[in-house]
Amino acid sequence: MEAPDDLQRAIEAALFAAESPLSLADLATVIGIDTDLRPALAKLESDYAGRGINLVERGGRWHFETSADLAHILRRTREDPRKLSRAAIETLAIIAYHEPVSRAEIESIRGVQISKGTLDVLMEAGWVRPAGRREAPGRPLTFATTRGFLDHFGLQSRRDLPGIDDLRAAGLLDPVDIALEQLEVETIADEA
Amino acid sequence: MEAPDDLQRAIEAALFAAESPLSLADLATVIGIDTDLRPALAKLESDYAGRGINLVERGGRWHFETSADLAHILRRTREDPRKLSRAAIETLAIIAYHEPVSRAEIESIRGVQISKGTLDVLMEAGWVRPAGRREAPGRPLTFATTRGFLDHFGLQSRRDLPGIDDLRAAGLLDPVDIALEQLEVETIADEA
Amino acid sequence: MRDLCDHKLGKRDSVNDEILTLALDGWEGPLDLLLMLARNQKVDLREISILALVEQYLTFIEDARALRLEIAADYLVMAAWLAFLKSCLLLPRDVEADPSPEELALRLQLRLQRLDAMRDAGARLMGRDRIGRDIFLRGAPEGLKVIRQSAWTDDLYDLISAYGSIQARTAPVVHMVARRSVVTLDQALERLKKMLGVHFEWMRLEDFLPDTPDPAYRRSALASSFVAALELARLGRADLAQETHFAPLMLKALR
Repeated sequence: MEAPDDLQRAIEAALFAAESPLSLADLATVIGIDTDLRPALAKLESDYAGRGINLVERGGRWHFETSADLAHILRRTREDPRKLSRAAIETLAIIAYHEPVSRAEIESIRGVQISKGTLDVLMEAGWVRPAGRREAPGRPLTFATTRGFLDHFGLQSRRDLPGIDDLRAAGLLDPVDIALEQLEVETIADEA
Repeated sequence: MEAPDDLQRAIEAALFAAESPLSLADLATVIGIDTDLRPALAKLESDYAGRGINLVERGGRWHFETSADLAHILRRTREDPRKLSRAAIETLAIIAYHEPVSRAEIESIRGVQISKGTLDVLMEAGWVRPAGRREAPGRPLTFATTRGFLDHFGLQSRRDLPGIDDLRAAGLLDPVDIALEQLEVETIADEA
Repeated sequence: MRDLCDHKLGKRDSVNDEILTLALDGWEGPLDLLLMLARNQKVDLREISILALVEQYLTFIEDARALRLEIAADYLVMAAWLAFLKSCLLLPRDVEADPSPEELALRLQLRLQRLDAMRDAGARLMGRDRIGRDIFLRGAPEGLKVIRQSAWTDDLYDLISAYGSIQARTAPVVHMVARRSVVTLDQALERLKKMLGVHFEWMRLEDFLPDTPDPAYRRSALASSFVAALELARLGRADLAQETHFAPLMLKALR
């Protein structure tokens, strides 16, 4: 990659500063030169071939773009570790234990209404999906868990979920008063 | 200009795609690497030194820009993009060379009051910012320049302000009172 | 100086109409005008003759007045002050004067130097290669986007304990019975009847209770056995006796 001549430098700068790709005619106008720009463009194209930025032609127009293999730099995904809200994890548990289950059924099991965002969060996480309408009055939409749900929670199938007796044996049934207190706290928090 | 390595390519692409200059920390985050990027930046800086685009550092942040000597090609109009009043230019210079500096100090150098819009214009341009209050009677607010100021005027840091060393050496950045005292000391020394 | 005034008159533009210095609106105050006059001396500001400068300023103001130009007050104040300074500089030196006229002149000179330095600095700044005028940034940067994604940290334990707590709070009755072991009245009656059938002497109520390490269960048994004893006495099947308050309650079958 030898040092560029004045024409190449001018093309380089013009394409860099341009707000959209430039045709040969555009370039000639910008630079104010009336020669064939193709050799200079070809030289620049090869100069930049192995770099993080490439000079490319699309439909007769030229522009610089970042090299395709570096696209991941332009769009960086950042993972924020988060926990589901109490409402969300309970809703997920109910769906997992009772699927397919309608929203009204979830609410009746939880004993509290679920807000609109709760199911959205679970669907966005990829753990819950709509599972058709029930052939019942009002034809309510039902929900079920997904393959992604089983993967995330390390389950082979829903049968691996511990039954209610297992939960009791494991001491996972909180004393009533504590559970009720938690419910109250949650209701207050939801209202706030 | 030998072929860049992966790190150099990544820096190149990131700075090229960025909408504003990036600090070393910004770059490390974008690229997802935790090494000293300075050698790679230095290499890139020299790679681009003779080209139509240059890699520059301004106030600790890096960006690509077109080479200054190509201004005549790229300048779309002869109009100054930000036509400043003489009052604004002088005020900007006083802030840059004296910062942090209070409004009263600016007025004492210029010999006139600052009209209402002058500081506003400079702050709106993103070149001047309030820089805290001085621990002195009346706790006057002081002003200083911004990184945007360094960017716009192509300065790496305030040390690059044209002639600042000479002005300081000549005592021209000292208040009149201090300059007078200094003169008296010298006179006494001469007489002695 | 006349032509200077004419020049300024000709250049009076409406752009600066917010400035009150009508006749002298090319200058930003007396110091600015003084600096212009000083530069006209074409010498280094350190070598400038303050006396000559004062003369020029006063002449300038006189000319402007002769032309009946409106002159802002601060120019006149400066003129008065300079006239005073001039007289001080020309008169025999008053050793008592503090500050001395020389010092006043020096101060003025220093101020002019400082303003001049900043004016130069401003011009040099503006003359630099500036972004958007001489130097350009990338016209259409792709931008660096950060896509935030939630990494859920809930595990199986969170899931099943959540289900457990729903079950716990929605089925409280079942839950309570299962947890507390009690002796019902029927159970106590049955036990007392059986034991009274094989023992015929007085016995303490406590002796009828089942053997248990659980104090809660024992209390429950005591309470239900007491009620059962009262019931048996009412039915004429048992006799009750207690020597004094809080003495052991004695129980015997009635034949």
